[in-house]
Amino acid sequence: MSLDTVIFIFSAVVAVFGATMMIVQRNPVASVLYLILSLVAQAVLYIQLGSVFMGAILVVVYAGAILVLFLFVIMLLNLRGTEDLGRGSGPLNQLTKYVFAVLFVVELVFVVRAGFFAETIAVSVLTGPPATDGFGSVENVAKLLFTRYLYPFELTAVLLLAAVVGAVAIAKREREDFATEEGEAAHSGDKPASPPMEKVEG
Amino acid sequence: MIDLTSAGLDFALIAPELALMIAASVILLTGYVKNLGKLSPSIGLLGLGIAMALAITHWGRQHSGFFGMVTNDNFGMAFKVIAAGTSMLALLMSQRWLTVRGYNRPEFYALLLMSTIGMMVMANTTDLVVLFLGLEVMSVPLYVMAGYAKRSLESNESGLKYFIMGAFASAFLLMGIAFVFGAAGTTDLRRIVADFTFILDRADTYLFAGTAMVLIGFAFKVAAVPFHAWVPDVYQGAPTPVTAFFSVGPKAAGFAALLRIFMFGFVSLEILSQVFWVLAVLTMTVGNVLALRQGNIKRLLAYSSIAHAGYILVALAVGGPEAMSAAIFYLVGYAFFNLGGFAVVTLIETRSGSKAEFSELPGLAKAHPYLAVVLALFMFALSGFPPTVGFFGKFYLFSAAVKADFIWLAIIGVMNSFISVYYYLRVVKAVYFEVPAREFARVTYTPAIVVVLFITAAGTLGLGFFPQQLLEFSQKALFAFL
Amino acid sequence: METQILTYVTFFPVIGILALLLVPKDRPDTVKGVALITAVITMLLSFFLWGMFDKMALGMQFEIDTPWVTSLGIHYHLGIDGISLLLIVLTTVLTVLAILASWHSITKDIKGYFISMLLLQVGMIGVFVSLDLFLFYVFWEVMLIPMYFIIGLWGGPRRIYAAIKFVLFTMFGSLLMLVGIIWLLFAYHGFAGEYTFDILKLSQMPIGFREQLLLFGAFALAFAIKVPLFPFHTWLPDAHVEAPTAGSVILAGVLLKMGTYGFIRICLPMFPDATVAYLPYIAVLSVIAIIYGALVAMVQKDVKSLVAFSSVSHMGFVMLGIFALNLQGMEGAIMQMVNHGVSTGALFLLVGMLYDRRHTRLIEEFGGIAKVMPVYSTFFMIVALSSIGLPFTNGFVGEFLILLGAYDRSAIYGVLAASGVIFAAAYMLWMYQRVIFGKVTNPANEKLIDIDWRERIILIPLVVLIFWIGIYPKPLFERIEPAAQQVLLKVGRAQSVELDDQFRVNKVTVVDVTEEKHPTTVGLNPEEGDVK
Amino acid sequence: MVPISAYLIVAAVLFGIGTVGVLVSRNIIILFMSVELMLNAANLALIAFSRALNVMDGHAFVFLVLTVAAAEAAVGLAMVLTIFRNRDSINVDRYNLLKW
Amino acid sequence: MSDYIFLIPLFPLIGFLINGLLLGKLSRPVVNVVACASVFASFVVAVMTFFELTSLPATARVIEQTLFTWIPSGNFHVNIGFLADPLSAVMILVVTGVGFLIHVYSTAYMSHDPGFGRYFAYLNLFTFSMLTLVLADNFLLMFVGWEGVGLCSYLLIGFWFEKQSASDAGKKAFIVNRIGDFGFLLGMFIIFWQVGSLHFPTVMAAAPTVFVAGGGLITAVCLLLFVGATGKSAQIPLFVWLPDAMEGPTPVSALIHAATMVTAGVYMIARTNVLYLMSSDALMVVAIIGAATAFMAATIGLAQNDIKRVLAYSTVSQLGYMFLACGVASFTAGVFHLMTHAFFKALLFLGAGSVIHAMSNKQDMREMGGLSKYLPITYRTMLIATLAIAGIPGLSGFFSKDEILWKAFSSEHGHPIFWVVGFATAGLTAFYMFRLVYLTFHGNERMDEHTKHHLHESPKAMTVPLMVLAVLSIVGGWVGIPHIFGVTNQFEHWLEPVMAGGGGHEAVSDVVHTSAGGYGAGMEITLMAASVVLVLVAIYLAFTFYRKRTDLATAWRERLSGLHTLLVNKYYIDEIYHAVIVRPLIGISVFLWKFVDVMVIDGIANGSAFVYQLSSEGLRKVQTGRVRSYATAFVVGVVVIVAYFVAG
Repeated sequence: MSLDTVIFIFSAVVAVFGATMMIVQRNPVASVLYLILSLVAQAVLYIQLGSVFMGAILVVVYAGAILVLFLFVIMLLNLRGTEDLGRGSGPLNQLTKYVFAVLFVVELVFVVRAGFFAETIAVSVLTGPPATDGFGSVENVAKLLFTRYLYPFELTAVLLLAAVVGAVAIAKREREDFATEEGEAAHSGDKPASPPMEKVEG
Repeated sequence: MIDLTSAGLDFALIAPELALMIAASVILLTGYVKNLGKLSPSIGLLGLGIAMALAITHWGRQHSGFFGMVTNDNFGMAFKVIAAGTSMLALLMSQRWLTVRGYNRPEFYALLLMSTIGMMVMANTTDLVVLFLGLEVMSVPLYVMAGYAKRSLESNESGLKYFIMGAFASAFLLMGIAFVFGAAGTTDLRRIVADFTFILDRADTYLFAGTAMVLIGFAFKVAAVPFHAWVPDVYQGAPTPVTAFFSVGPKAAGFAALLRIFMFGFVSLEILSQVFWVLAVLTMTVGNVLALRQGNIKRLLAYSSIAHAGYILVALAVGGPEAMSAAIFYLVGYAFFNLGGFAVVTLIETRSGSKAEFSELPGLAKAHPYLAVVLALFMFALSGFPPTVGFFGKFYLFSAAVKADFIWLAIIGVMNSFISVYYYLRVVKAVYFEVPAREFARVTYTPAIVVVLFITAAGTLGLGFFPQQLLEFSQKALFAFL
Repeated sequence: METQILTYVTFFPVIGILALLLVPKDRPDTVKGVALITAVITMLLSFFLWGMFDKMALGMQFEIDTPWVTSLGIHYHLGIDGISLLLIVLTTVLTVLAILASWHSITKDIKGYFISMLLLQVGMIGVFVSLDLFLFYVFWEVMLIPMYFIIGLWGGPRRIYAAIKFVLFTMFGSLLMLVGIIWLLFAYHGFAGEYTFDILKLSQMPIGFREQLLLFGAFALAFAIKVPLFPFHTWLPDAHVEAPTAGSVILAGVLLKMGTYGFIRICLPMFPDATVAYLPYIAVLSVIAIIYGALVAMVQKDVKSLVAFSSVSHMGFVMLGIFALNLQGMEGAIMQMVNHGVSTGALFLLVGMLYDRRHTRLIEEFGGIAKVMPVYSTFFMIVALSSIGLPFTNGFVGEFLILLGAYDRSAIYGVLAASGVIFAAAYMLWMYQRVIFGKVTNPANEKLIDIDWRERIILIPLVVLIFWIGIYPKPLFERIEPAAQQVLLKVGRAQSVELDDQFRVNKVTVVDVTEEKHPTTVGLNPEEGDVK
Repeated sequence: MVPISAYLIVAAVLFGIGTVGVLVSRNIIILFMSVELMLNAANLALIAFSRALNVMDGHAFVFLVLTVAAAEAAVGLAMVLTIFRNRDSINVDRYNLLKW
Repeated sequence: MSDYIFLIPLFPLIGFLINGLLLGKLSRPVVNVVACASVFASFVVAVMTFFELTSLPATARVIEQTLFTWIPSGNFHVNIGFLADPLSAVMILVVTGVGFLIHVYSTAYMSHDPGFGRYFAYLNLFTFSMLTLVLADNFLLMFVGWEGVGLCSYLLIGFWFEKQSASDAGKKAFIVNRIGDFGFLLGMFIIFWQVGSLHFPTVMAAAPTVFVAGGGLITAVCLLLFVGATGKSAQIPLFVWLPDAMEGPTPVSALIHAATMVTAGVYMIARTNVLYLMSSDALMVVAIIGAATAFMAATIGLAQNDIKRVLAYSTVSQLGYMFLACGVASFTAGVFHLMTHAFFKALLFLGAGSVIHAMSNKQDMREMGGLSKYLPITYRTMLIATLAIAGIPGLSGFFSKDEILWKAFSSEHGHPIFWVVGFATAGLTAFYMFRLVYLTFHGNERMDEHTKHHLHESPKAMTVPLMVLAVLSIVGGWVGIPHIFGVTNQFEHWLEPVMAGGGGHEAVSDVVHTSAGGYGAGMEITLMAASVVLVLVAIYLAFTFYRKRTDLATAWRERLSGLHTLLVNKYYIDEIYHAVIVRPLIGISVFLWKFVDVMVIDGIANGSAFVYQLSSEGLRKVQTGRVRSYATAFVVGVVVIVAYFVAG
């Protein structure tokens, strides 16, 4: 059992463990942290697969940025898992959910294993052909991104712009709204949850 | 034979998208400048108009660029035109509604344009990666637009639900693409088609699993049963003009992708026909049956849109150029009368305190005879009465089915449209036959909405009387289909 | 003029509709005037048609055939033969009378009412003139919408239920017909390599026996519901009882004929073998309808539903005549279509006049009307007699020929159907006695005013028709005979039948009509149409 | 030597867990994170495949997917913000004004 | 010059149109004149026709005239055409002659009725239809007249439509007639599809070749036609309408329900005698029905108290005689009796009418009596008629009836039993007729003072027709004095060309009619004598019961009370029909309507709709609004689809 294998098994276990813990937590903060854990473990797997750059990106961008955003929101809303979520859906309901989810996993695993056993498959039983030098290096990723994947890369710009605009449009407080004349009449104040607000709204 | 995978960065290929992007940016930049904000709808219209024009100019030409990531063909152009047209009408509808509700802010139009960009991107690519990104570019603004009326709990909820389900679905789509990639080593459909048999016997399980999940990803977008559950809630909660947009734009884009992938990419998987057969039947039936007892017009139209997706899925089950052009024909017709229907609902909803419930309809015929007539027209079109385009579309669709010996599918289809007659007539009944409990609060027309009503009505009737042009359009759209 | 006359006859009402749209709502008299003038002009056009019709010529006349949707071979193909001619004239005349009849009885939203009336007329005439299946179907469906509104907006208390029932029943049948039409389209493409909906061309195509059975079923269901044939008739009483007078007149007078017309124009010529195969079942159903309708009519409490059930009975006669598959039966059936239009139309008008005065149609409300409204009673008597088929009234000519033909097809049909004649007398006279005869018991009836000139003007043409057709039907027969012969000749194409010199179709065999008998048979097999 | 398919299996399992998370967690935040997890699982698969096929397109795709994930996260969280303001709850099941 | 026959029906039609269209606009005298004149005109034409026929050689006594084609449909081709031959000549003479008299009579009888215009319009219409019936040259046109007279009888019976019983009776008459017509129709169908024509001469000529004599088909034809006859001529089982028909004005009863319409059946059978002669079975049936009806009706007549009902049943009975005659293939005798009966029965009804007129519309004989001194003319004329119907030698009834009896006995289709029945019936007839006379005109006056005060002889317009008819009832029979009295039977001789041997086989006088079933003249004399004796006895009995010792009548009534009530209630036949036919029919109809229509068919339609609604409601519940359940549905879909893909 080579070091490779050990690392793999270890990080795989961690990844799965982190994921599992994430979904069973009541406190969102904790589950964010577990997710970060899982991501880091995945980053290790990336690196094992020779994708150093993406591994780094995963840690930096994902764990570092996106999940922090989650944390930020959680703090903003001051959620400590204190809210009583009430009874979940009934046992039978739960059961079906788990059953089908598990079934799905089994299917995926079956698919993978089927590929695993197929002789003619390109995805070789071993770690595949020896990695060409620079496989997964920054340069090559960059090359790809700015040649072949230029167009999608540009699209992500549009996507991000849309996301930013959208996020602002949604999350922004009402006060400094731009609104036309009739618009002003329509909304007064910004305590929206209150029923009278709904009336004006409706 | 032109090189379909040329590296040329020919921006003419993506001219419409660029036009829209520019328009969107202009809106965002000028939007909050004093007094320029009022212009943003017009700017948006302008951009859409230009985009449409550019798309039309590409009609008949066919080439590829950006390392094969972008491929222009009639099919793509057709859907670009549909997308642009749809969002034009949606834009015209939305202004009034937003103003009344106090949400008339420039970024809405920017988002509308950007989501249109997404549709256009989806329309003219053969690469799954671009397809995926296009889907996201389309969806993300849609999530926002659904939740745009942020003081309305329904709208919040609708946005959130749409977002959750959308993200969930796109995860599956992504997984699917991953598997396809794993099987084929590429994400370009043309490559996959090129050595399909090789791929098939090299990694069939991956390919099958991948295809399945890709299919699911888009089945979600076109709201095929059982991936439809979000539709009624989202449609009901979202601002009505946005709902109108939802019910046509993303559906069209989704179908564009489905046709592209499964009528071109994986066309040689004969298993598809069966799956689409089942999906089509399920979707039609569930949609219609659920619509029978709805008390809210938007919800009813939501279910009806599910049913219509079912009709179009018939084309996918049938396959072949006939069916595809039938699907395109139907989508165009559907765009007209469905948007028209929503336009009327929007108009009704601009009255204060309106939630577009059935109980608000009685008295409409008295108060606004012409509006009532138009609404009735759209309802008859939806239920497929001649001489509306709704009838001809169904006719063309089912004739394609019959031609390919899917007689039972056709029969189930017509039986479904028989069921649908009942609930569409319920609307007409409410408008004309039922006596209003109280005085019908009058609606105020705006030029924009009148234009929308006129265009949609004219399209619904005109194309019904003279479908020839549209037929040719939908057949030419498949010219050198890639 | 001559070349496009059918277009004019069919679409002239549209001009009226456009004119009506311009008339302001608050000018009811103008609205009525415009509507009436339109209808009258249309009627005159149809008379002109009658005049120009060449009764010697076989086949279609005044044909118009211009491509409409080329890529699917849909043509704007119009043309008429004697059968259509009669029905067109009947339609235009009845429309005029219907409009006159609604002069005072329609009070709310007059404009919309007359618009739907004219629209309805377009649909009806269109069905009778179109020789393109697609066109036929379009008109067939279009006509539903105005009728839906006429019943639903200006009808009686349960009008909404009736209207929706009417539309749904009709739709149900016609949708299967649509599938059949599409099937034919491709079958013909497979046979002749071109797409067409041309009824004449399609009826040249040999079709395999199993396909014929299925297609006949698809079409027959649509038509049978419209007729309405026995088990599908339940929409009729509701629709009639709830519809306004004019609506009932058009419904009974013309709409029901569209079903039988469909049988004659489409089912028989296109699916001869299936026709012969289905013959016994349809004949039995018709006989049931005849007797059933009469019996049920006998115990109705509402005059209108009584007349409605009587229509079921009469249309049963028509169906029986058609499926007697001989000249007498066919011509009798066509005559009876016209007769039923006239008599039943008149009956509904009469009932309507009573309703306008008393706002009830329950038989027990009346009695002794003859005392207060002698003229009315006389008209009623004449119409009732024509409806029970008294000789020298129109009813007799048709019924007699139908029974004659049916008897030739099978004595049993003849005997049973003829018994319907007795029941007809029973329910009609009993109703007449209870409504018209006796003493004026109900004080509400004491000071009813007899019918005025407008109402007489409505009724007199019908009475004239009743006696004209009853005593000198020759002109009609001359015009329908070639058409009827054509239809029977087409049926004669069937492998399973042979025609004698009198166009009597003698059944030879049904079972061994199979594919190999049709070398050129096109066979899409619907069974294989499932998942593939 | 760890076979590629092992990585794939891990990816599959993670994806499954993500699915379960979406299905069972009533906390909207956790639900989002489950979606993110699913995306990541897909990414892992992509990486594994591109390793196996020895083509780097997978990496580029993953890069793009990360931006997508970011965008979605932004929009989603914004929505959570709004709805929480209006409803004072993060329980997904409570968001059921719209039904039937 | 034979193209004027169409005038015969035309005149009454014109009269009808004038009176009908100008209803209420014409003054009473004008109406009367129009009505009577039109009938008289056609009477004149009828006479002319008659003489033209006589002018022709016996074999060629046929005048045909075709007006225009009525129904041309393929080889089915029917004309509006008329045919005058000796048979129809007799009929038109009777119809127009008696008809005219009754019109005249009516002018006075209806003089107080406000609806006189309608009345005469109907009456003319009837005359028109009846003439069409007898002059038609084909079955279909005959059927026109056939139904036409039915209609008129409906209208005239229900003339006083405000009387429930009247309109009921009218309806009953029409519907029962329809049942008969149903048979007639079917008969026509067979004839057409066998012969290919409905034209009388054609059919008669073709029949022997087309049909097998005695075959089932011809029998069917004859029987079906006979069903029509039973309806129209009130034979068992369809005679029930005639007594009720007495609700109509009395002249109507005289014209329609005694003299003319009811005899249409006899005429039709005589007209188609060729067919009947080809089927002895059919003849047998006709004879049996005829005899049975004759006897049964006579018995009922014994116990009736309404003067018109007695006459009605006597009419039924006499019609039975006629059918008996036809049934024994002696159509001549049938027609002969038809004619004589027309005279004396019309007379009887008119007399009864005059009595009722005088009695201020009372019809119950128990309230009459001793009227002879108030109504001398009526009395005498009615007495003559009574004698005639009773068959007192020398009067018309005697000859016709005894010819029938003799033929019933002697003809090769006949049988002594028929004779016995006829013989008994003759006795009964004499008895109840004299019962009528005694109760009405003799004995103490049982009417109340008020009525008595108004008693008066009817005006000339009524009495003159009575007298004319009286004369006819005496001499009417002399045209048919049998050979045994050494003269030619003029009547038989006249009808000979029409009868296919039926009357002809013993027409020529000098042929000794041993051919008549091998009986000699002696036999005929004997039977004749026997019947005369029987009649005299019957008259004596009536005299004793209702004149001398009325107590006896009551005594006998007591003794035979069971039988009496049975007769009074006409064997309960109406009740039976109602219970066995009418009631169940209504029941079935209601069942069909309420159950089959509403519950089954609509049940299925609405039921399926309901099922859809229900499933809609059910499925909606799945749409819980919880996004996680949507996700679950999603995953289910995923699992299934992926499995499907991967597996296959």
